[in-house]
Amino acid sequence: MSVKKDNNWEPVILAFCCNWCTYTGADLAGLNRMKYPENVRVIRVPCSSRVNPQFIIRAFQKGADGVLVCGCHPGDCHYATGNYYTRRRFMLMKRLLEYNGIDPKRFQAKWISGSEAAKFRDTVIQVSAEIKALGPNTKFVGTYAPQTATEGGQE
Amino acid sequence: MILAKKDLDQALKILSQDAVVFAPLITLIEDKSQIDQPAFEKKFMPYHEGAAVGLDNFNTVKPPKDVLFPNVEKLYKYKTGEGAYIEEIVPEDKPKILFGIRPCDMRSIDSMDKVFFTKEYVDSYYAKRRELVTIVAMGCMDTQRTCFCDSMGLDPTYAPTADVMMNVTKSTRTKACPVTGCTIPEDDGSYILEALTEKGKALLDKISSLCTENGAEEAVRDVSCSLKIEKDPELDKKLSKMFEHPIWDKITKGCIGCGTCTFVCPTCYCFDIDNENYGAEGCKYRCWDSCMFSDYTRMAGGANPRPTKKERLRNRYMHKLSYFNERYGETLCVGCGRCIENCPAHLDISEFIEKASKVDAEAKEYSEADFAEKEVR
Amino acid sequence: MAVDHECSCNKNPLLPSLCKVIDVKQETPDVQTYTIQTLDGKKPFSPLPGQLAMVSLLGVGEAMFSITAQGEDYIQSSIKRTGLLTEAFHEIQPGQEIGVRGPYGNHFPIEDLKGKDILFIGGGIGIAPVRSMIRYAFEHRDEFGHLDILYGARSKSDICFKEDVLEQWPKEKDTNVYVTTDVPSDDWDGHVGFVPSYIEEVGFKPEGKKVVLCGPPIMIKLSSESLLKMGFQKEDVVTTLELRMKCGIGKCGRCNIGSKFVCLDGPVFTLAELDELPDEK
Amino acid sequence: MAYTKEQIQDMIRQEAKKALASGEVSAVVGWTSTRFADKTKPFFAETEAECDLLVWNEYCVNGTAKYALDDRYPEKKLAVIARGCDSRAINRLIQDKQVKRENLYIIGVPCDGKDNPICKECQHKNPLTFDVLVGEEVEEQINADRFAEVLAFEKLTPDERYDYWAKQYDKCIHCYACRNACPACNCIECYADQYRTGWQGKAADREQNQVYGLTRVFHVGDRCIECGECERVCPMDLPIMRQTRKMLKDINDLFGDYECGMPNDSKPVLGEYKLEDPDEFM
Repeated sequence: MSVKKDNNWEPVILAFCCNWCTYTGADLAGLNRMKYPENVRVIRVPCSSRVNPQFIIRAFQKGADGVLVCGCHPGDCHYATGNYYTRRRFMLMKRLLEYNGIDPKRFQAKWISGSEAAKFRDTVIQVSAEIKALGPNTKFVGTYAPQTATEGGQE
Repeated sequence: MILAKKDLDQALKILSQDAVVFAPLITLIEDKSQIDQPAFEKKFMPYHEGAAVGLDNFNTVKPPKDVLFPNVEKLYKYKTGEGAYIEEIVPEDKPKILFGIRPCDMRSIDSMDKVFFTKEYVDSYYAKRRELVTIVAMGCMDTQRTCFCDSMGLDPTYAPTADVMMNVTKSTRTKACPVTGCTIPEDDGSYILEALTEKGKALLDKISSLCTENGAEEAVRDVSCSLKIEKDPELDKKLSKMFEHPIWDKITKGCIGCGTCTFVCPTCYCFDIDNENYGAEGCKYRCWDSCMFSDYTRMAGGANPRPTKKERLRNRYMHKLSYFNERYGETLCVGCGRCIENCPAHLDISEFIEKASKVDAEAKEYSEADFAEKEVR
Repeated sequence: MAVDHECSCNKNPLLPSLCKVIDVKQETPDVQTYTIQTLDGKKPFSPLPGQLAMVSLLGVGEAMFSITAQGEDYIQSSIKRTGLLTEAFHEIQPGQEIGVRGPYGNHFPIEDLKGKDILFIGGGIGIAPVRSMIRYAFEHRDEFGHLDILYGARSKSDICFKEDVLEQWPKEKDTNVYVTTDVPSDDWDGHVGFVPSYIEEVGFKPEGKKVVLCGPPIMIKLSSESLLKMGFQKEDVVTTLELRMKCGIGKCGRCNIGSKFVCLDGPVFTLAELDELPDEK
Repeated sequence: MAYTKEQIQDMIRQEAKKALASGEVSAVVGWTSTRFADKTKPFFAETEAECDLLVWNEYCVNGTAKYALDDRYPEKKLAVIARGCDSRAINRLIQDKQVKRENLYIIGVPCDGKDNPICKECQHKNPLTFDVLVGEEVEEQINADRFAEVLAFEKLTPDERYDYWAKQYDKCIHCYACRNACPACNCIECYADQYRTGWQGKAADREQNQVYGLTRVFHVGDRCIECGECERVCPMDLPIMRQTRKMLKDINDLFGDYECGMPNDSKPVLGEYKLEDPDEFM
């Protein structure tokens, strides 16, 4: 991963996708041979409410430039109510991250159903473009990466 | 040698040229929202030009031990699977100077030396750092209300194991700083420096151009701690018979089981070893650990020899006041008072020492009411 | 700096050397034995019976295990699946790299045991450290007197080192092997019952006999009581302890019982020595 | 006429003795003096003589409610001397199903503010739940603005905010005092104590402290009773309430007026939902 912001720099975007909607939607996008930026890394989760807010902080620490959480539309949750909890949770998390200095564009959530392949594509294109414009993430960056691991402790 | 107070910055600047000088620096914690009063923090940090060095008044909250025994210390890098390797991470070999630590903190470094250098194994990470450090100890001019080092057998104005001993000279008078309220020198008094080791001599040679030879100046040595406690000189032996004593039930009740006392303690040296992974690669690090945490002794499968805060606090106090004596021949509590000042539940090890000194070791019952008349400061 | 360097070597005691697992053997449903060698096919180190090795699964963690056996070019450790790390260990395939450092701790008092009759008592996975001493005794058979081995497991399938316990050891010269299981099963025609009561049942004679004992804490406690009742002296019963350990070199602090560190001053203690320590086992 | 401190202290002692004499109570948790005049410490009075060591003054700052968790299956009741915040903490523990109301005997004491900056923003000085009330109720502060700090901080630029928090988390020494003092942190086993590589690293560096700090804030944010214990106990003086109050403020803005630790069985905000909640993820 490049640290300098140059024209060749591509962001790393982590997308947590609900198994029942968005993951299927992303699959459909693939089947339809839709093109979208390859810098999104999809992690399949059983439900968008599986995503622990801690995952997002960890993602930034381990090198993600943006995080996307995608789930079913409210009312469509495979487990009936999971995404209602997600909605409350990430509305607060988004604001808390912003309060801690993270650009709100770096953490986004979207409802994308299994049939909305085009929405998935458009979301990824949009998020990717937005984060590319922001440049590499410099906040919440971890210090344990082996390439940077030197003596610990004192600054 | 005599160093005028006004030349202290110059001396630190010279010393910083070929070493990292850790001194108790006072920094302002910026809060641009200006909601709170500006907060000051005193901490051992690398000296830089223009830094405010706070040698007098209160001691730092965090002890200087992390210069020798960092809070987080990376031990080695590794990779698993294809091309697996283990590669040691060696501490940087830049010389360091630990400037202005108090005699209590110096004694705690002696204790850590005993732990990390003796008993069959030498801890190479600690050893490497220790060899590169020259210590300038600073005799206390005044003491805080929680200081009780002289009751633990220390001299607040003299640290015999330091490389250089530094004291203020008697003429120094102080006044209150108009900004912070801290005590600051009223006139340009001076420091009297004495090299106690070869390392110390080499250090003083570097700043000799700033110093003058000792004249009639005398070091301030008549400082004594404000907190005097009555300690049984044989407390370590008494405590070793008090493992099942009811006092433990009572005094541990208020404890909330956090690790504050262990992390602010200059002599607590226990550590944990953990790893952090990045894919197949990662690094192993060690970090301070606290015997007050439940996972400190919990074994795989869940069994824990110290299941509640009673056992944990008992182990901590016993370690400080009895076990360490048995193993290394000295008490591990140096009387710096940091845990007393910072304990969230306001537990007080000095109070425990006094009570344990007074109680009957064989007693089957214990009541706080027996110690009802309390000295209020 | 006034420090006495007792150790003359400059080695970093916290740095493991990279070794590989050359063989994995399923002893029981939840115990596996790993045969460990350095990458160039040598023995990582030569431990004395009862000593420990710090084995690390890179990226997961490290823990202290007793060394159950050693050969010309390998050491062996048996690991029971109990927690996170040991679960990961059970996923190991032969050829995997692991980190090993050691040997740590004291060892069984070989000099004391020489020339005497020895009663080995093991319970469950507790036979692992005892086995290192049993193997030592067999390798130096002439230096020891009569050997008794009493081993208890939960059921027949939970018997560790089945080949040794059930076939090999009973054939050795001047050796009696007693095996018991906690619960009866169809394929088990041996003794059924707990170890402490079996000790009393067999009625070992304390004269001229030393005992090497290891097992789960409650078994150690009850077996010691049985042994003392039968006339054994506390000085003659040695046991080996296990606590959570991190550094293995007596620095990190957690494995203390009183002023003693199990990783450095132990793991082998006689009952008499344990009596001197606070009751925190 | 209002009672004096000394009178209230006497009444507390009497109530404590009465509670112990009833035989239903094993101990009374309150405060006792230390060798420093401006410090008191939490204290378990177990005998009549020890009841006379209980004190009541402006330095009784420690929360008493959390000690109810020391013994989750007690044989006898635990008597707790509770100020307004302590009573909310007890409600918190009851709502989180950590203690049973019938295992507690609550001696409520209206509190006129202690030597603790958080008391300036206190919304409930009078105990909300109690078995017996000592003294008389005090007037509540109506104009206390608990979100002023958050509002001011929000005005900073993102970089300033990040730098501020990064510096704060650099200071953190990972002692978990905030967790252990917090009545909302009542998990039987904290995730941070469950050792698992990649969860909560034990190292006290910025990376692990950010994870710990934010995870904790998020976990307690919707259940915070605003007692300020986290901030008071922090040996490194981290402004922890500034984070937690941000969450509370957002909850108030998004999901309606909300306060925790009230004597009802309302669920925490993140533990329930409404179909008509605002949605910005369409």
